[in-house]
Amino acid sequence: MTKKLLTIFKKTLLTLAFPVGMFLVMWLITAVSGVNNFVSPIIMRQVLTNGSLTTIIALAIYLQFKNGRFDFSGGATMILTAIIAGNVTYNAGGNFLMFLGLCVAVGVILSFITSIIYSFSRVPVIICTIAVTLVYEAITYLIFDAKGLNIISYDIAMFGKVPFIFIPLVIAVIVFLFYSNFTVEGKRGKLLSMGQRSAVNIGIAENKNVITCYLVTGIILGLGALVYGSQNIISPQSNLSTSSILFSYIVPVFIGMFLGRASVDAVGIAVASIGMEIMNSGLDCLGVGGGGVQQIIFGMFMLGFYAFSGQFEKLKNLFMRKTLKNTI
Amino acid sequence: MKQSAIVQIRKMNKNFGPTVALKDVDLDFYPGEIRGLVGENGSGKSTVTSIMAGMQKPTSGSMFYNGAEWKPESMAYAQRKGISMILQEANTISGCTVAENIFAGDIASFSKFGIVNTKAMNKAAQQRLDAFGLTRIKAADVIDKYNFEDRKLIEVVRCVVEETRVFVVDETTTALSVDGRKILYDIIHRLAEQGKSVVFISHDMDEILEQCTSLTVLRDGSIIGTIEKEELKGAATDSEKEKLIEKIRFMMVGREIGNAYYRSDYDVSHSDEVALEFDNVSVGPVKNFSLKLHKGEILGFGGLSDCGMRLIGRAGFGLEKLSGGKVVRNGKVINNSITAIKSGIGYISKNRDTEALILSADIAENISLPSYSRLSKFTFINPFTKAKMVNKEVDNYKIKCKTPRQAVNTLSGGNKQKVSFAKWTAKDSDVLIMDCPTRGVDIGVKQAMYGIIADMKKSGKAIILISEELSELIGMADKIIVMKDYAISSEFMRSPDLKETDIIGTMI
Amino acid sequence: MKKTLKKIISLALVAVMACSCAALAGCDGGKGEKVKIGIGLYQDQGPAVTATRAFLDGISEELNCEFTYVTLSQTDEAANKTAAQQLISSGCKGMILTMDSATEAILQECEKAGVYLGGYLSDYETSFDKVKNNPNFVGTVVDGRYSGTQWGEEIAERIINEGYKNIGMIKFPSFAFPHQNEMDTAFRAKIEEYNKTAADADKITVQAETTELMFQPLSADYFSANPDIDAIYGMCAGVDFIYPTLTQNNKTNIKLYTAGFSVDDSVLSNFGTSGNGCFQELVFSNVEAITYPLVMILNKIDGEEFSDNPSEAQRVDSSQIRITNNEELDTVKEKSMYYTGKFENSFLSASDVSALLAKNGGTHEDLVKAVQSMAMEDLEAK
Amino acid sequence: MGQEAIIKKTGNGQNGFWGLVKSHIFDIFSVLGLILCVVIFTITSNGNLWNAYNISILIETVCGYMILSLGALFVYSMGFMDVSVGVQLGVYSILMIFILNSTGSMLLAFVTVLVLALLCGAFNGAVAVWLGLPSIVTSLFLMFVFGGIQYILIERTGSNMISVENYDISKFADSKIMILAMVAVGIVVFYAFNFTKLGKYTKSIGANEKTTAQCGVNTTLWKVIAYMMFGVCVAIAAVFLLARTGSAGKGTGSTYAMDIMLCIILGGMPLSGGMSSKVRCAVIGTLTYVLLSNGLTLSGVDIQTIHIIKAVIFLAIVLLTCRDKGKILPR
Repeated sequence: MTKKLLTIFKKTLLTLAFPVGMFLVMWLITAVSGVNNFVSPIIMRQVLTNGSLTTIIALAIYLQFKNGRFDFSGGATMILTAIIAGNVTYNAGGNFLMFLGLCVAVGVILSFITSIIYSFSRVPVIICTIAVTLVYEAITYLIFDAKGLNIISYDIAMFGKVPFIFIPLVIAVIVFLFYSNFTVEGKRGKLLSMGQRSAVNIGIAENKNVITCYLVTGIILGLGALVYGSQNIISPQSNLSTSSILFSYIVPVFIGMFLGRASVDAVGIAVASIGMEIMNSGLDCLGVGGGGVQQIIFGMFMLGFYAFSGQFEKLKNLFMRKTLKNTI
Repeated sequence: MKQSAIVQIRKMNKNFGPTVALKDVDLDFYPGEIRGLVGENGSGKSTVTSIMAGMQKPTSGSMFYNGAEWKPESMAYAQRKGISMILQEANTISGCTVAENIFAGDIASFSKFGIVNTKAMNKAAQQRLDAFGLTRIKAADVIDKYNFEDRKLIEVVRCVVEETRVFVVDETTTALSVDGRKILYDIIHRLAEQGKSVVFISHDMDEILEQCTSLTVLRDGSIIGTIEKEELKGAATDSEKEKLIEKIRFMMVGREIGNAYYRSDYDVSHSDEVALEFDNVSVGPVKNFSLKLHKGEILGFGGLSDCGMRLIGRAGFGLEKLSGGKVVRNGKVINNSITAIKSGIGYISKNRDTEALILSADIAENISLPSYSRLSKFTFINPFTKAKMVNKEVDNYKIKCKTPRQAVNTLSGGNKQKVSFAKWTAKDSDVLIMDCPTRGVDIGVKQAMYGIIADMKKSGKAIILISEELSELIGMADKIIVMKDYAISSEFMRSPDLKETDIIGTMI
Repeated sequence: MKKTLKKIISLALVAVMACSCAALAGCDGGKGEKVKIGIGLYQDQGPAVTATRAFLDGISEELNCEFTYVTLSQTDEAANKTAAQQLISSGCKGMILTMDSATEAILQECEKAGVYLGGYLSDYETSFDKVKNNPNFVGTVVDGRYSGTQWGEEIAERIINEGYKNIGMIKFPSFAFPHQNEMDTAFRAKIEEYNKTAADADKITVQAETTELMFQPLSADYFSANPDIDAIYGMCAGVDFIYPTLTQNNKTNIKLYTAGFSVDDSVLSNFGTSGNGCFQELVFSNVEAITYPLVMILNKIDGEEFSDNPSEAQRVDSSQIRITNNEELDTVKEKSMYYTGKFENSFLSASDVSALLAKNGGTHEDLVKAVQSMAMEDLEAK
Repeated sequence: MGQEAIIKKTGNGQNGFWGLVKSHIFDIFSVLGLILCVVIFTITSNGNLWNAYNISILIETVCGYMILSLGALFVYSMGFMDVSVGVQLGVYSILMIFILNSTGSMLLAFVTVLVLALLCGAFNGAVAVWLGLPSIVTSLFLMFVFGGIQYILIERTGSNMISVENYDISKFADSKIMILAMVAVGIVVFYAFNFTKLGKYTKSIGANEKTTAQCGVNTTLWKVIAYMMFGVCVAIAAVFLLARTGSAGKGTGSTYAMDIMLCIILGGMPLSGGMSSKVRCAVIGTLTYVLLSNGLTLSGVDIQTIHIIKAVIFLAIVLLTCRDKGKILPR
């Protein structure tokens, strides 16, 4: 029993190493630069709010990733979901629970449409989702007088703030973990992603699995839309501009996939998101937030981390001969 | 005279586009028999069994299973109903646990309301593994921990279930070592004894004769004939067996194969010039391996699939990072495939479809890929020069195709392999390292390839022939090197008296 | 099955093409000799767009004009040039653009095609000096006043009067909005002047260094760096860039004086004394200001000229609506076209605009006066 | 991709006219799409599509896209994607203006940009291999870094954008020169893609990198060369893009990365690259893409409607040209 406890302790330590390390580094840098407002409740709250949003979106992106697909339409689905659900809730005078419900419902419906188009058109998933992205973006111009969404200062935007933001976050993590670890379709999805052809031969119905997986992604994207719409003013989108959402939230996915090996992938992503937000907030405090410098640091960090984790794998292989057998 | 058939296939046709894969096939499988299916590649043996096992649908025709009409919708369905099949290629899924692999098509049965009881699944999987005597394989482990052979056995465990009435084994044994084969043979014999029907597809004639109770030969999508139990068991002596095999081969190919199947000569002479030298090479688990390959020599490598011979082949072509020693040709150290090819070495990978060929590319492209550097004059690759070179090779190898612009994946296995030979002859390589060059190739093509290899020797090329088929090594190699546990365990020179049994002893 | 699917898709494609064809044919409408004017806005939605369209729709009949709209990019000159070219290509005789972006290149195109260009709610800061003598450039009407000094002083006066003591300063970077520097300086000067005479307890502290927003919402660490502020002078668009951060960090007790406006209830219900009372000042420019470039362009097309036509293209100020209290907000809600989106609330009727044309006897002075008499008091007087 | 799908894509050696049609069905669809666009827009724009002025602006718009997508062909045929092109173009434009304004030498400006573009190409090609990263990561990295640099450069100027002074860059915006450039790049790319090792190897790398490597091809080297080839095209395109406006700002070029991808997909090329990559994919795709925007605006379609029409047409063309009939869903 103590051994088990020890492993859990070790795993927790390894997982938390990234955000804690990031915090210490940023703290040191800000302290040296004479900025003393880095360690403050406001910053911590900002880290938690932004980190929660990042986690939810990253989970949605990662769920498709994990199932072997690169889904380009995630950002567009989220934006469109937020616009529809937010405006409907507002116009109907609904409360935050209605907003939550509608977000999930619309997210699921849009994802369902995407999955239907993909599985019946049999167009390669990137191309198919690019096309879907264009359509969803175009729809943002056609509905609600192309107003987009602006509800951040209403009560229905409650889920955008600490502590309520943890509710969609926890739901998203639970849905993610539950689907991928405990459900039949989750297991099938794992088999399909690791060996698509074999799994189909064995008799796993791929279309059904794709659709189920998209439905679950729809729930998480809906939650993402809920938080995103509660925190941001959304304007209509065009020409794949939503891909920038995808690209900026994909970095925590990369990092989280690596960190997740110490424990659970979803936790890795949450921890990576928090760590990245600590970095962003630190940069904000230093006065380089939002500008070109931040982008450059962000890019450097991503490449550095990816390179490191790549080498890490090679180092590990040196000590484990087993992989040799598999390559032949 | 005997029991009624468990599966009846009537008037089955299957077309792939314009290609006819099956023509009015009638076939019955009976309880308690081990039915061998033989035929050249593309003769339809895999097609007919895979239709029976629910992997694809027939174009026309009907099937009856236990007297009722049989229309399987998927392999999983067929397996639940009692017909299961093991495919030729690896069909386990890496990254997943053994238990997940075993119950891949059947996860739902361990679930309530869509939630999987992983514990119960692992337990059930372990019970199944234990029942097959595979206690060393642990159900909860990730399958990547096990080697190719174990994975194949895990597949067997997945396919053979309580309900299984008909069990199809499609060329599985080529992937298995002697131990693995033994486990599989035990399983099929046990099933047959329990009154179940086994269908056994193999290219290995000796294996077929040993294991099967009856035999059906297919050619070009039609049944050519059946050899019943009596005739099979009747061939007891070596010469009778030889005759029977001759007869079966004739049925398969439709013409006399003759005696010139392997090399007929026993001339082991070769030039003294060293073509390729392994100097104290250490690669992976293989330590301090030294060897000289001469011009005009065919060196055969034999052993179990994981004995290290394949690593030697890859090292010879510069594909592996050496931990010690060096591979040298003409004084040049070969440390990657580029220097290897530059100094005239060619390599035919065992993984033909994933490493040796670009399936989506046409024949011409595949043949000329290594030769572009030579074809390119001031950056210009003349399409006419290229076509000339390709046509020469296509004629030379008699590659069956309408045009060299045809994609390689439209070719049969044998013709694909001819293409991967042709690209090295087009490049004019002097050293050829062949890893299982005749794997999955039918007899007619095999014969042609042996002829080509023999000609290569005559024209002074140096050849390393890595093979899992001992008869092939005995038939072709000047010197056979047997490897065991990543080291040379014995060497045999070419001789008419060399027997497989002599070699097997040093392999295990 | 697959074949049918393919057929269905092909049919669908043809159907889509045909539908769009029909839709397009419908779009053409009656052509006649209507003068086509292209309008390039840097937003594709929002109250300003709605109001601009409503205004132009309302006057198009009377002026015998037809308006085509494109969206400009705020950052991509090449895209804007393409948009302008497509307007020319579709037969526009004049263009009114809200972005000073690739202006010289666009003017070259205009010269080639004999098309006139006017600016709208933009000071054409970067190119004005280079293009003001170009015969195809008719001038521009500025978003409010060209110089920021006056507004900076006005806000300072309000703050002094209303008794806030600790003021946060937020603006956009000066490379993008140089005139916000003037507001900043004027504001600080005024406060300093007040501090000289004020008692120590009444002295006003102003954030030492103005925070610059890189077109991203204010970050939460602003409040930890400036913990005691009770009001913010947001020279930039505070509705979108400052207010969200205030609400999210529960800092709506800080009063916000900012540029920009929103028809959104979330903003207006928190204005002045209502709601959380965070918003204290909102400012917007009237879309009717587009009359200036429009009339100038139509004159050119008509081949007419004002008797007092300026010798070079002008940069004309327009009057702005400053909302400082709830009564004024109510007036705006009731009477301003910007809020209602209805042409009937416009400052200028179709015939008013028509009368300003040179051929109908208008003068440049009248025209400038028209776009400069649309302030709050004019709205109240309406 | 499914095996059956590959057969489908590469044709199965059938004879006769219908066999030919069947094996080229995807090409035919993409060409048909283009023709349909031309016909419909000719009607809906009342012939404005063909007036001399519109032809000249079409050439001007097509030029940049065409040169870029021709260059991108080498990268996309390997199955890779470069999302950094857009910001690269932006930074190059700004740098060229700096150099032109301080030295007045176009040659110096071009060479500087060319060298940078080649370095980026080498980085994209080599670093990804050396560090064992997916190529999208290096390209994302370049996107972030160049995006940041573009921002900082413009910020430093103290203005929203900068323009070329004292140098007549508009001479490059002449239709004749643009056509000349497009044709020249087109010929070079066509030659390199079909008759040199570069084209043969990039396609093989896209189809099967392992096999290509085992055929003695230094895949790292050729990846670098392919990316550099793209770099050359990016540098050339930067000149013509700059020539259009003579100025550059924070957002200059940013849309190009995604636009090129859309062009290439519209041309009927799978993003997975390989043997079905053709020069005509880039040409037809670019023409279709530019015509769609131009034609819809000319026909007086409302801005908000243009987006949805474009999206639906894109979806329809994709459904017709990229369908995969394999047993498994294509990824």
